[in-house]
Amino acid sequence: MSQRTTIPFGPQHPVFPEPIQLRLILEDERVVEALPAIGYVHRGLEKLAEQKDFQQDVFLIERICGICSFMHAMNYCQGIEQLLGLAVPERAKYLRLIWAELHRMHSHLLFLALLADSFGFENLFMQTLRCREEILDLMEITAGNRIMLTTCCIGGVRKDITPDQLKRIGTGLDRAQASLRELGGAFAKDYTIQRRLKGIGVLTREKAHELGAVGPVAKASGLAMDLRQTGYAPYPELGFNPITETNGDAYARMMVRLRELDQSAELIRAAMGRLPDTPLSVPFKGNPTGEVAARIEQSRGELLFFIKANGSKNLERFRARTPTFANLAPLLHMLPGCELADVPVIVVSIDPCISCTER
Amino acid sequence: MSLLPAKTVTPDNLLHEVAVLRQQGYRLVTLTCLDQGTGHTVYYHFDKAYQPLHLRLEIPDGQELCSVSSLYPAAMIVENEIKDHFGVKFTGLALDFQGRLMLTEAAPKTPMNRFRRCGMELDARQPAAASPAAA
Amino acid sequence: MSTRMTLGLAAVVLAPIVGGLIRGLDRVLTARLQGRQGPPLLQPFFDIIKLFQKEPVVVNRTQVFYAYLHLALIALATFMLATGGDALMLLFILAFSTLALVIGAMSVRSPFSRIGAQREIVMMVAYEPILILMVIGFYLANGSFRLQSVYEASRPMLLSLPLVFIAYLSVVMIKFQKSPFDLATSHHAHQEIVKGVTLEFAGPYLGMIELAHCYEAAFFLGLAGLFWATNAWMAALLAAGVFAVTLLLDNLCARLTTHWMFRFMWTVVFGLALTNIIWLYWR
Amino acid sequence: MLRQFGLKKSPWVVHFNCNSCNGCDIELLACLSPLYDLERFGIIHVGNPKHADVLLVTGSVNHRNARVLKNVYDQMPEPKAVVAVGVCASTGGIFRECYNVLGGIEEVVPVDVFVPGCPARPEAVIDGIVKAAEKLDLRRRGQPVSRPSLVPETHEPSPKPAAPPETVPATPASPAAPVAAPAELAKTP
Amino acid sequence: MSSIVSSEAILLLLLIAGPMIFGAAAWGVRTESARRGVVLAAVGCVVASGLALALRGPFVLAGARWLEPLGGILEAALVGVFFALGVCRRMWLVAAAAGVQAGLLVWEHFGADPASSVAPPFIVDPLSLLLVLIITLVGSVILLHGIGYMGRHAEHAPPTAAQNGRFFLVLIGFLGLMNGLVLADSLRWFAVFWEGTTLCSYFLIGHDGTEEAKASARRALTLNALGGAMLSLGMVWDHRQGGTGLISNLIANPASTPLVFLLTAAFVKSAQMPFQSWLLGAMVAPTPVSALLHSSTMVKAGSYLVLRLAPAFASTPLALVIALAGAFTFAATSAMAISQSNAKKVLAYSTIANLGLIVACSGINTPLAYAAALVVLVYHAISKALLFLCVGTIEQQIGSRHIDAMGGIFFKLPLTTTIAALGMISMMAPPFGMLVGKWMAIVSAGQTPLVLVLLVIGSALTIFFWGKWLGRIVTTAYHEKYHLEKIPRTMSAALVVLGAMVLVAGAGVMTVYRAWLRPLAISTLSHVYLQPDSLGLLQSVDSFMGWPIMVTLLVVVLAGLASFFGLRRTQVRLPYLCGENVVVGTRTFEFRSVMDQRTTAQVTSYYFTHLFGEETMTRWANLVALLILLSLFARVSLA
Repeated sequence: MSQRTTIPFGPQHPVFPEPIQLRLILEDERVVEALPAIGYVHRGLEKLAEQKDFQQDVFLIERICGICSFMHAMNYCQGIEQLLGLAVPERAKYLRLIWAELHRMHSHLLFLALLADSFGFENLFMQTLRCREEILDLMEITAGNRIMLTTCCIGGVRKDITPDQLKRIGTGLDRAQASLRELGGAFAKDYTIQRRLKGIGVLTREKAHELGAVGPVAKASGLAMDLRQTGYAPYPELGFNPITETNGDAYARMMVRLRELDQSAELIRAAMGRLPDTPLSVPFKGNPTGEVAARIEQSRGELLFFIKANGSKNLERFRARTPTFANLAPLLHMLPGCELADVPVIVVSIDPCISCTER
Repeated sequence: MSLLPAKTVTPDNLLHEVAVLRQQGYRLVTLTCLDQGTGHTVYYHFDKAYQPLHLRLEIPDGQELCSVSSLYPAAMIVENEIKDHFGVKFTGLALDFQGRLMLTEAAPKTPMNRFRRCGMELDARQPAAASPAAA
Repeated sequence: MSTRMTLGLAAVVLAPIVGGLIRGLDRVLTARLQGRQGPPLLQPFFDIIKLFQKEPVVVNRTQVFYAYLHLALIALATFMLATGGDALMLLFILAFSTLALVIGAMSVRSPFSRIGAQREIVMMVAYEPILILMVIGFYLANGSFRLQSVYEASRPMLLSLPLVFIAYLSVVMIKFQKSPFDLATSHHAHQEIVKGVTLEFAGPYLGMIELAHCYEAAFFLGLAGLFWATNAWMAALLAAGVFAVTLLLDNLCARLTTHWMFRFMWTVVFGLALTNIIWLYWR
Repeated sequence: MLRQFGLKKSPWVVHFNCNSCNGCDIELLACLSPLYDLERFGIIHVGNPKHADVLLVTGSVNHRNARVLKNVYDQMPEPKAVVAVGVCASTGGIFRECYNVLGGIEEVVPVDVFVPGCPARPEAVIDGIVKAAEKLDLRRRGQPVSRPSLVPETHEPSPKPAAPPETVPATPASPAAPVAAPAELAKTP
Repeated sequence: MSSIVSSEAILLLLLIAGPMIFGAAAWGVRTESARRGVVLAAVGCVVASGLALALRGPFVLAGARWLEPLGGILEAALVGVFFALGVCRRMWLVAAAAGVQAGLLVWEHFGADPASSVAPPFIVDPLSLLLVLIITLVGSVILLHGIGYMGRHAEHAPPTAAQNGRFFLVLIGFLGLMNGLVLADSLRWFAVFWEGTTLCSYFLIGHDGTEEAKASARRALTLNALGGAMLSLGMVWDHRQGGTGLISNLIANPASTPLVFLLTAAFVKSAQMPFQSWLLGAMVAPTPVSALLHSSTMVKAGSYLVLRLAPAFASTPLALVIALAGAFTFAATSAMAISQSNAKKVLAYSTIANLGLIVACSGINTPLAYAAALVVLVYHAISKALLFLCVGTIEQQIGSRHIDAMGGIFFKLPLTTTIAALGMISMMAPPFGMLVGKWMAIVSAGQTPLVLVLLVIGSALTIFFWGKWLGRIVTTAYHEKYHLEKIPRTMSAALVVLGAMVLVAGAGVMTVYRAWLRPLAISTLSHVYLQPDSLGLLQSVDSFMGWPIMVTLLVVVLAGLASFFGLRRTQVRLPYLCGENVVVGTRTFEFRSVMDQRTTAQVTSYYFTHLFGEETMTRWANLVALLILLSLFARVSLA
């Protein structure tokens, strides 16, 4: 009889909001091997996107993942716009930025809440979710839905943000940032949290690069890699610079997101201050043709859509490589050697979105 | 139709080209597979300092493709996915999921193929709950 | 004898009611600390009533014995606490009660239940010495191992055993499964081993365990009251203080790991209790 | 007298995410938040089917997770209820035509309450659980409990797998329930 | 008068020589069935004689004068055997020890004052009677089990194994030696029996003839020969200081130097740290040997000597060191047991720990502690013999001693497993004797803080290894079929008898204590009894009532049985495996995993090898134990 413990971790497991299975092999409580079994959320969305009209696809692709839905739609629209050769009006670019950053904020707050849950800090979980409701309110006010905004369309945006709503966004951000300051203090300085996060799930800079880590996971390992610098939206104009940490552990990954929250709020404020007065969208005719690899910095990192269109209203191929897909390999690298109690912390620390990963 | 600006490679020099890119500090973003009817096109997307670089590779049906997971371990997952979705076989996979990464036994086989409905003869509406009992 | 018997039986009947109220209060106050409305005060009773209405579902039939054993022994311990029995024997019965649950959890081959059970054993090993040292402290202060002597003592125990009392606080934290010690099971199962020890107990058997938790709540707060047994009000105040501290710490801490807990208990807490005991010897 | 407090006042919930895009999941998490506070109805999110009374399912069923959903449902002790949260769980939603999607969770487990919405709002989710809890109590008292169905009557029911011997036979429910009777559906505000 | 004397002499002869005769008969007969008959007869005779002695009650039998020189001759012969063994098998330490002993014998013979030589009496007092009862009752049950066990053992034993005949010769004869050891008052005869048990142990450990068995046997012989030399040294020293060579005399007029030598010998025999290695190695022997020699009787010889000498060192500076040595062994070996995965080694460590507890209690030297030591002595013998027999039975059935391999044996061996679980519960839970003993020990250690802390740590650690093991063996799951186990009737009879003994003796622990052990303790330590502290504690323990626990357990069993049979088949469901159970058949612990493969979920026990690793811990603990032992010698000057 072997001296090793074999347990299934998931798919139905309370610390994972989404179904994924890790087959863990342990010695006492130390993980020696972790293998993932995925496919519990695989729908076949890429195929469906080929069967539907490319304009309908905006709604479908928004539902790749509910947490960062707007950014999926935005990336898809940008890809199609590139194929059609459309120049999106400036105001639409700014509005997209505002919604995208709101989405990033609610996603990061959700991450913080889930992280607090994974190390068993119920109070912090509750307070973070409360703070997140502020952001959700802002999205509901501006778009009419808390999660699925559906405001992005090919050629621009579908809906404007009125001056009243802008004011409301300002006060909402104030409130969110105020409670974020308190929460941030707790997250960053609490002894028990540091105990659970520091030195856990370390990913060195070299390994992060080799395994293709993206987003906050890469940034926490010291790789200053953020596609917002490439200027697909007016980020450079607003003085955007990526946030990095150096330690590469779960704590660093949390700190990156914590700091990005403030950064996003500031980006939204700056964008609101410079909102140009142009039409919301440009009309277009015809169907797209050609191949494009569109990329965007989603809240979890680099999102890549490969779109191949052939001039008909159906796409020939739609392929999504979501950030969690890229972060799976680093995750599997981090798990062996940790304690069983740290498994949820490490898994949550990459902010996994299995729905994205499996489409 | 404007194709993605990409360098064309062959299955023979693929590993060499990828090794060169790895040497130059490129990051493997992902692989994309397209069904061309009689074969598959596989794109290898790379990135270095926000500059994308793509490799295009054509393989006829039935030919096995060498896995790049020896150079980029993370490629293992996407290669398994392509195996699931298109039936393209890879040699030298660090971990071969045997076509069961995303799909299970009751699911249609190689559903992403565009021109061939390989395995699609299976009824997609068949209840899956029956399948574990049958196993 | 007969009055003590009545007292003991009254405690057995009343303890779950008091314990249930304590647990209800715990949940309400926790919710308020988190800015929520929280459940009704009587929620633990609703839960238990519901659990007894559910279908009994087990993984194996022998499991039922352990649920009964767990409940019966904790009731017996409460009985002994009220009648002022031997304090050490009380602890052994308490340990046996926990052990019954552990063995019940081990007796199913459900992985999370087993891991939880083994963690529970580690926790027992971590807190048992503290409890025994506490009783030794009672003995050194009173010259008897019987709890009766604590009730009849002229001087509150707290004055002789301040450090032991602090050590006892962490034992209560462990027994109530509060952060940072909620390792083997927890009410809100958001943890790596799901519900740990109680995972495979369902329906009425889970109800029994919940009832036993009510006993435990009353028992351990009652034990805390012993540190000031000379005055009923002070005892109640002390128990309330212990309750408040567990509540606060639960809301201020993340869950830590088993290894941390073991090291902490066997160094810091054990050291505290031991210092107090040595001081009592030299006094 | 005390019996009536049981099931109605303390429905414990287990959540299984089938094929959801996370939209409904995060709204479920929002239900736990101080703003919506599930616990004020005595509802606890237990992670374990053995302790649960209500199974919340988000997302449609696919080939791989159908067996998991069935297992989770089978492991719950009677009386139990199932709440389908969101359009995907109800009918398959936007993903209905995907090759790996079997449809709504009705294909695998009997559903007691459908909560519409894409995603379903937290208020609607809470309402759904409370409605399910009322059904639980009725079921305990042995009263007939109607089960709504979104499957049209013309639709040929998919062949359900034969129940394994250890499965408890489902509590009798009137099969001819009105299709998606409005009263049975929690409405989105 | 003479008839009475002779009847008592016959009784003692029956007790001491009877088993040896039966052993010789078992050796002599040709067929296995005849041997079985002889062993059964031996069992009957041993039990009858033990009970007869108990009925007769305490007495002193003055021996004849010729017994003393006979003892000298026997001892010389034994020393000669040791020397020969040492030389032939190249165990130089044994040879050296035998040489020293021989020298001492010669020196004593020529230097002794012939007038001081007395007729060696045999004493039947409550303490020796207690030991005789343990030896005869528990020992004979083990013999009974041994019949079935050795019948099967022959099938799997290596070809190098010795004959079953020789095995039973030594095993049965050993009972006689042991009886003699506890009844003899003369140090000379005590030493003869003492060396005899060492020799028996050597043959029995080496029975299987494998390299490991041989090495373990050599280690046991080496250490015990050194212990024997210590015994001789103490004996001669006593003689030189004008002692009469009688144990009772030594107790009445204690002299610390011989006392310390005798105690060291006792420590070796009862495998106290740092001498524990021989007992651990002895676990390679067939299970009846482990049960008889290394748990319930031979190792008890050491504890018996300590208990016998307790009045001599009570309230001397030696007492504290002895208590400390025992308590340290208790705590350290309890910790080491946690990291063990070999079931017999866990039992061995637990045995050493409990012997340590007995030694510690003897050192605390209050009547309550002494009574605690007696309680542990009695109940440990029963429970541990039971556990060894169970493990032996299990090992023969499943072919492994690994704790983790014992998951689910409930299906295959329901009877053995139930009894084993009972044995484990009796080792750690109220109201069984072991826990009562531990409880008394902690109560009585209240005034010796260092000992107390060690006892507290040890008893907490005890829960760990028993708990995890108990949980493992009672594991059952899901509609698997229970098999009726097929084990020889002698084995199941032995298990049932011992199980019943555990239950009955467990229920009556307070009765036994009040009726027998407490008076014995008080009379032994009458000079410390009068201190008010010990008086109060004694009373506190006296008022303990076991019946509420018994009533509770009874209620639980009844309610549990009602529920057990009340559960419907459909209410037994699959375990929680995150929803990925394989639902087909009874393979309930399998889940679907990577690539939809079936994988078995399993959880091994925690061993905490990084905290309680055997090697590092042994090194440090031996060092500490050695220091404690040296300080025992250092204290001689104080005494």
